[in-house]
Amino acid sequence: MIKITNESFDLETEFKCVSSNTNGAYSFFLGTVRSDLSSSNKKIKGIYLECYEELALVQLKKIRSKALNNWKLNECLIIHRIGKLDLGEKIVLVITASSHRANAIKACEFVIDSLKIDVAFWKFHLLDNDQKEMVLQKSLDNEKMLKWKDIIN
Amino acid sequence: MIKITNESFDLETEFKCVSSNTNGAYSFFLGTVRSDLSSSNKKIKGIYLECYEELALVQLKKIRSKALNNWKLNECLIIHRIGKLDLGEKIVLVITASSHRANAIKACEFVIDSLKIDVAFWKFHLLDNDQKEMVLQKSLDNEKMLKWKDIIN
Amino acid sequence: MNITLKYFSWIRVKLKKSHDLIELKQNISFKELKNYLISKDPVFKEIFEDKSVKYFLNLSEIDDENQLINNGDILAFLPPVTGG
Amino acid sequence: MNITLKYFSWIRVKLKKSHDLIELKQNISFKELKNYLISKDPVFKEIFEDKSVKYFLNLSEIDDENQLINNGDILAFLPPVTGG
Repeated sequence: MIKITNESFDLETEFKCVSSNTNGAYSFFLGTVRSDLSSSNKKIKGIYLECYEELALVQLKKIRSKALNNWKLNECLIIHRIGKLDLGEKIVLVITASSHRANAIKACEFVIDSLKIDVAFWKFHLLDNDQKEMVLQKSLDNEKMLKWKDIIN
Repeated sequence: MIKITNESFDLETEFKCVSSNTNGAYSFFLGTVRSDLSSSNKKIKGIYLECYEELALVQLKKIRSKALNNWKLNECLIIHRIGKLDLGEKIVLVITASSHRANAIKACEFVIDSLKIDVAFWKFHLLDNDQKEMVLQKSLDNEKMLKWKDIIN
Repeated sequence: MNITLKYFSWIRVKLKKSHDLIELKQNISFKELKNYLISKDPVFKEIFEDKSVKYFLNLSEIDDENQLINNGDILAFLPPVTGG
Repeated sequence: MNITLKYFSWIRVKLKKSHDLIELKQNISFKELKNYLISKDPVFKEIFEDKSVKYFLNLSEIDDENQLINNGDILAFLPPVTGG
């Protein structure tokens, strides 16, 4: 289950989509719009998310397959918002479902780490004067991803 | 926020309890009643959760404090059910909230790993004939907990 | 003096009760209490021989057999936990 | 032949458009296309010199400069991604 959408989502509803009696453990990662500072140290008003949707869907499918296979998951759901988002709004949700917790937790971390550096989304801060400021990729995110190279085929 | 309850809970409602614009990352662990087999290889009907509530609250508070301090969390919510639960029902929810994802994810894993071996809950399988079968502690859970000893004060 | 014993999991099942209120003439140590309980009911021997059982006095784990038990204290018998 | 160019993030902002439809007389390699684009608009020089930009032809990343581009192909310009 992969969704790219400009609408918000309800956690209980999304959980029900992956819920089953064969699962005992679910790991969720939820990213939201944090009250951040712009490069000129002013509070942002929100964010804008740009996406190359056709490519992002292909990339998310690949990441999801890797997670399902490597950690023997029963399910994996990924939702990513696009467009204009206010402070506090949900950006991304990953849910992994497994019989036991260790696999669900590791797989969920892998999916969000991968998504951060391998999927065609771009974030902009929305500033007071309606201007957009590009958010830069974090080198830490790239380094974090290297950890997975030995684990994932 | 710590709750021990015999009622189910809604994920979106619980998320709202810890939600704030200062958080950008939330990690959830949700444990549910898995369709498991009894020691005599028969399908269980559900589980029964026994609890020493006064002690469990003290133990959960300690775990929560360690998580908050060690990973600089903004929030940490723990809910644990007690009593009789059907297959598929929610047992336990942990939500950790942080500015950045790495801390939220690690802290959430620490909380559920600790809860499994340090808090006064006992699980019983409910069998067809209304009998209860005690669930044994997993040695794997104890081993997993040892990993944290070097990290946590 | 009175102390409360609380039993959980298989110990509760084995003893067929969740708690006991016992009366003693004077303060005793945890070690003395163990001997006293075994003398009253030999099933306590089995419990005390199980090294996986933990004992909590007023919500704090007992780490010294000589710890004194006082009037009003609550002593809980905890088999390995299995929550989550 | 016709090919579509898609621009994202700072490249879209810099070029002030999200895509281009360009007409070419014959199939060319990615390398030849780069030179062609630079000859038309020097801002492409800056883009192609930025080693962090990735190029996707029909949703697959280009890993060989000599890869041929065909009629109807879609070539996307991707700065480092920042989703999640």
